[in-house]
Amino acid sequence: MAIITWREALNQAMAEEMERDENVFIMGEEVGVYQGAYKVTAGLLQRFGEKRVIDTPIVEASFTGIGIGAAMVGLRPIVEMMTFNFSILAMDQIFNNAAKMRYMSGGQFKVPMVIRGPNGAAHGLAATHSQSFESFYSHVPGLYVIAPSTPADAKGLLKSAIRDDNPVIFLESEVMYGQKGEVPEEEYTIPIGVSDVKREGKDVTVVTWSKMYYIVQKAADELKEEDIDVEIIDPRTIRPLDDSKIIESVKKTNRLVVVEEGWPFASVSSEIITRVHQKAFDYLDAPIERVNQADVPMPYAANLEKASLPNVERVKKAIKKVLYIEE
Amino acid sequence: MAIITWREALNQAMAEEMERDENVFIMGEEVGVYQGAYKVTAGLLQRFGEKRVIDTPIVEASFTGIGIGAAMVGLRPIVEMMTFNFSILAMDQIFNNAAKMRYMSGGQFKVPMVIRGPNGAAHGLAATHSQSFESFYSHVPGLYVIAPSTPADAKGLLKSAIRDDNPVIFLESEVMYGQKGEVPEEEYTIPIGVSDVKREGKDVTVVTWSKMYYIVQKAADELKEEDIDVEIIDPRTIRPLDDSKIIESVKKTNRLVVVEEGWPFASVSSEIITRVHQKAFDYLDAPIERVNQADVPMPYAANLEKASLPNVERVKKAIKKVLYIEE
Amino acid sequence: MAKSAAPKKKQSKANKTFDKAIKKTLTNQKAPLEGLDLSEEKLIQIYRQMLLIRRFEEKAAQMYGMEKIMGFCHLYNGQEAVAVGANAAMHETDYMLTAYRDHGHALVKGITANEVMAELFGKVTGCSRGKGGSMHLFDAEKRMMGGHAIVGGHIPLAAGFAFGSKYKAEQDVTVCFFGEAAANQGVFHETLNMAALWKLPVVYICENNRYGMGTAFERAFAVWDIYERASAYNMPRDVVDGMDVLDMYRKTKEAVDRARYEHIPTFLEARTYRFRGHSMSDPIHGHYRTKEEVEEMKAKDPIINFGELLKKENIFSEEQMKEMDDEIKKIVNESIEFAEKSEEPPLEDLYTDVIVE
Amino acid sequence: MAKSAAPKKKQSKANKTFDKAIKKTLTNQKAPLEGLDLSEEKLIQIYRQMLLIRRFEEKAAQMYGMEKIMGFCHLYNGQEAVAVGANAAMHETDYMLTAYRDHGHALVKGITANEVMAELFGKVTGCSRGKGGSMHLFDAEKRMMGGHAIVGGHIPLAAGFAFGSKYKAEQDVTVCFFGEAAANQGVFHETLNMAALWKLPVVYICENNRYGMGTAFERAFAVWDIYERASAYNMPRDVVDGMDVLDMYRKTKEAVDRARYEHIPTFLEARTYRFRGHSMSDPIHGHYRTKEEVEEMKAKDPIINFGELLKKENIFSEEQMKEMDDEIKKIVNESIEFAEKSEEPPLEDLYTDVIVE
Ligand SMILES: Cc1ncc(C[n+]2csc(CCOP(=O)(O)OP(=O)(O)O)c2C)c(N)n1
Ligand SMILES: Cc1ncc(C[n+]2csc(CCOP(=O)(O)OP(=O)(O)O)c2C)c(N)n1
Ligand SMILES: [Mg+2]
Ligand SMILES: [Mg+2]
Repeated sequence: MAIITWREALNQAMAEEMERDENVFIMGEEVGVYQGAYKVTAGLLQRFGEKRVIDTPIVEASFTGIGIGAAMVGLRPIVEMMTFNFSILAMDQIFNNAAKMRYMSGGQFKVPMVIRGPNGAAHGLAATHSQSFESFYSHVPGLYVIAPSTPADAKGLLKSAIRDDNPVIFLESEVMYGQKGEVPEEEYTIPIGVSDVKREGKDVTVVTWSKMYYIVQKAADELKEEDIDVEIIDPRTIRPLDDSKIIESVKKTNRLVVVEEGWPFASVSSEIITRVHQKAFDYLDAPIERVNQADVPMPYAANLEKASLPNVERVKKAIKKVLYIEE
Repeated sequence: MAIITWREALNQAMAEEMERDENVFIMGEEVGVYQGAYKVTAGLLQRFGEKRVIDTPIVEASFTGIGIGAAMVGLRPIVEMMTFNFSILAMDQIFNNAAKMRYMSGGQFKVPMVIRGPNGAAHGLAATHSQSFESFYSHVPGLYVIAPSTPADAKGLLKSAIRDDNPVIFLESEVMYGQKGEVPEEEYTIPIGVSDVKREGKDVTVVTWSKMYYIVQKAADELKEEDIDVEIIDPRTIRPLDDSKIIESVKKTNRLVVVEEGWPFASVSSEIITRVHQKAFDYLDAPIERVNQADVPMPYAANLEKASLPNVERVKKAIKKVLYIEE
Repeated sequence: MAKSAAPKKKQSKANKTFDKAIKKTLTNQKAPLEGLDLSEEKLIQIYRQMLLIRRFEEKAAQMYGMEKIMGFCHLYNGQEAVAVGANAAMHETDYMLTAYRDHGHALVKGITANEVMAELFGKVTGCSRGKGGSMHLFDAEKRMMGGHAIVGGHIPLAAGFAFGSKYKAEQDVTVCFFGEAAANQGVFHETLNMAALWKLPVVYICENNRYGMGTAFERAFAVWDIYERASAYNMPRDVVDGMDVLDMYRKTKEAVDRARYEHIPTFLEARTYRFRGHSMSDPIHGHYRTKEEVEEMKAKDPIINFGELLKKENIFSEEQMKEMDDEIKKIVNESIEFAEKSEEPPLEDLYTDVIVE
Repeated sequence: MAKSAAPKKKQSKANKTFDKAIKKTLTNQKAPLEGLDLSEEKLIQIYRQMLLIRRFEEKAAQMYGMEKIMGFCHLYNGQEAVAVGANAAMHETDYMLTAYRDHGHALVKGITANEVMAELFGKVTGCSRGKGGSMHLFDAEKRMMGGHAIVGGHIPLAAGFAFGSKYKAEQDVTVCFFGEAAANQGVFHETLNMAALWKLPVVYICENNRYGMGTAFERAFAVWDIYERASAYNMPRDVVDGMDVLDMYRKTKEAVDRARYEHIPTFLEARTYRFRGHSMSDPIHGHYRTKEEVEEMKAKDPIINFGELLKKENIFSEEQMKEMDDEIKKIVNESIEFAEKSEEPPLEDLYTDVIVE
């Protein structure tokens, strides 16, 4: 296995799929000449040329729509959102044209397309630039939503997403791009919609994804020293949500904490809690806890931003709460 | 008490508030000359003139942003969305400029503004025109989301919304506009963020809002004949969600069903279930059930549309399920 | 206190602008067929297509009244020359898409009356299997790419199809229709710039029927010659008499050729008129336009006028027309029967077509 | 196989377009102060404001390097004449707003260096109480209406402020700045049409610094004379030398007066240049522009050139300039001290200002 960064893993996934299928192309702001705002597309313009690595004006609605149209006539666009904060301008295109097109046309069209880019907060970007979008996108039938945590998952899932015939929202993170991990040298894919037990444990289950995964791992490491044994389930795909391993785990540990970067109200954590409540009702020994971003727009000041986001302390506290451990 | 329609109740609320405060004005597509796409603003142009009842081009992003700007400098706009389906084009304005403005500016600005119009499905409008938006809007801190069920609540809450200093999303429904109900003759308002026990009962609690309320009432009437006594709680305001009466009711009935018009995933029903699970964990005798729109885009065909939406049968079934009544 | 709702003066000025450009555009008034590369057969087909649309829409109106058709239903009466004239200039493999006022476009692109009517009835035999309805008519094989109900929302899709054609080095052109009100939406602007910048083989046809619902264009546009908007994108542009099917054909042909062979997009503004209300729930005159205006425009009926021309030129006789009309009425009546008899979609269909498994 | 990334030919053609309009715009080259209604005092103030911005930004860059400032930090070096010249034409009660490259605008609109620096440091004494940061600078009292970080998203807000002024019959004008790349966003189009249609007292100033991040304007625009876009809305328009503070003043004054007294909006394109990278994480040259180009433009430094003029006209001496520079450096250094010493927002602030209770 090679040890590479998230950024490299994504770059490899795209390059391999572009090599494999000439209908795959990349479009977005600064993906070409500039080599990507976060360098995720570095080298691709040089390798695949201007026909397939396309810089766009700053018009998220329009270039997303163009991608959808291109997908409807047989191409496989990868549309990069410089960050998902800007995808808010493309929501009509994503919901009405990408997600609903197949249904409205009675199954005549498919929209094989990936919309990818960083999601959620980085550091010091404040309210307009720090929003988490998985709750919005996973609310809408017709979309797939993928939010991996490790470079290996990212690569395997991005390759699957590019090959998939559905519109896929693929969520990354600025602060994860430099994160390293083991990635197989040989060609592989990871199926969409299969969750993963990232750490086995017997005392409590924690469900988390994307960059919160690293916080939860840290919390689990620390709790290990206190003899608390945490099981971590990473759904990897938010929609469709494979809750089978979550339910199985809760049936074993009888306790659950959900850790989500975004706001709590009507969120992915609400959905997971609802499902576990319904499907493992008799197995829960404590109310499920969740750790989310504070229910406020993201502040700029470093101390407030830090207080706003889930962190190791808050995760540990929630875990202890479901274990009824007083401190 | 007068018996008037929802449409008249809204019209009265706006006219009274425009009379009361000359900074209140209405803006939107077809609100003036055409008298409103659904005639909710009928007569207002004639009464208040072109300065205060303003027809716009079909540019949801821009006129919503203009409304926000006007609100920031002291006016009180009522922005009508012909239907909330079109508000998807204004989401950047609503989230970034309306919801976050106060926070980002450290409390220097307020955005006293109402964005109102029909939400959810009418009849035969298919996928692009039948979406429920409360799950999106209530996810975002900085917004209020109101979704009343009766004409009296609609009038009292719309008046409060217009006087409130926060941006308010006010959700109505084409199919409710003709719905009649008793409305006080004298001036009144209803506070934002206070839920209402719409029907007392002892066997099971149902939480519902907006037009699903009528379906739940019907189901409750029918179940009465089977000696099942349903308590109905209408939160009226989705955000902030006053869950106190819901919790209280569940502590009494020990059973809960949530009926929501929109899709289930990461929705308002997920949120309500999460909260009740957490706050009334020891009181629940059965897993909470929910009834939502089928998790698919809205189909056109009448039979499919009907099968897609919550209906009396599905509500009764869910109620019986939490009561462990087999049929 | 309240000012009058209808700004009369402005309107009459706007009407003049509207008419002037149309007059300017009518080139061969005296010999309209001169220099046209259309066979008599093709001319008759064009007449037939317009008539089919008219008769279809009349029937649809009736069926809506009988509650066989649900939801919104936007009729094309009066605007037939736009879609038919443009289509005559297109190849069969070219892509077409439009907004929610789409029955005419669907029919001229080759979807049968049966399939369109069945869709309006919400039957599984409809062109969108009963899932789309009036506003969302599709036929992937015929390259009828919709039927789109969010005003302006399909404009980028059109550029996407054109992008696809160019990427794959296929010579298909995309022709995208939309109402004049859509030209105010942001994606119009974003996309026209991109289409020009990237030299996409697409033709945008703005059907200016003077009203977006109840809003006269002069109350929504700071510049009334909408086709001039394309100057902001350095895109060839023209105004077309949308009541004259031959003018539509001519100008679209130029544009389609330019797109196909030179990858230059074009923006056409077709000045036309809708004879009916905005949708079936909107009265024909309403508060926003006068009966006189409607009558005046009805005198420019594109079907009657083109029929007169064919008669004058001895291409098609009164009698033949009558025969054709009977035949078309039969087709339309049969479409009702077909739609009536067709099955509703099976209930399992509720859950299919959400994703590709 | 891969084509060259930088389309050289196109760029040199675009550069010519860029320069030509600037040359055209420089009217009184020989006697730049002739006919100007600016007192010597005011001229010196203008110089001072530009210098303050320059020194402030230099310090901000340094502080960013020291990680005192977080997130994105977009500097205004090179573009000072745009905000300063425009502001000189505004009343104090006029509204100003811009995008995320907003330090200069905030300073010239009267927010103190202390408050801006404290905001960049995320301190409670900052102009947005530490909650907004570099991209979201506000001062309601000074009518500095932001600091907006979604490209183009503030353009409708500006029309809203202007709408408010007109509604309340107040004579305030709104001046809204944005980068040239924002002129491609949909809301630009939607709003300019509305502003013209409704005759709103607003002036839009597009700061064309040739690049939107790494994208040269000629790679994003089908028409390179961006100011001509306003013709699609029948809006008065002009191109301004954004490196010449007096040209900025003159043209903005005309526009502001027209807005204030006639309710006619204007669109100005100021041709300017940013001397630094797009944001602090972007190198000065990068892959997308050449060192030569940057050097060439630096020769047009708006502060140096205006300083030369003041010297030549005997308004301000070399010595006075030096003195002023020292004073400004002191102010900026003090702002660092102020920001350093200020408190972080109390943790309770996390939950305040979400809604009005
Ligand atoms: C984004 C959006 N806003 C509003 C509507 C509601 N609506 C449907 S049609 C229409 C008028 C459109 O007029 P125009 O584009 O001129 O087309 P026409 O109906 O005249 O063919 C409106 C406002 C919509 N469908 N989509
Ligand atoms: C809607 C949106 N898309 C993308 C971005 C990311 N972004 C920030 S600045 C910028 C370039 C803008 O260029 P321009 O408008 O010319 O302003 P300049 O930076 O040159 O002052 C981009 C792409 C954003 N903030 N908002
Ligand atoms: Mg129209
Ligand atoms: Mg720029």
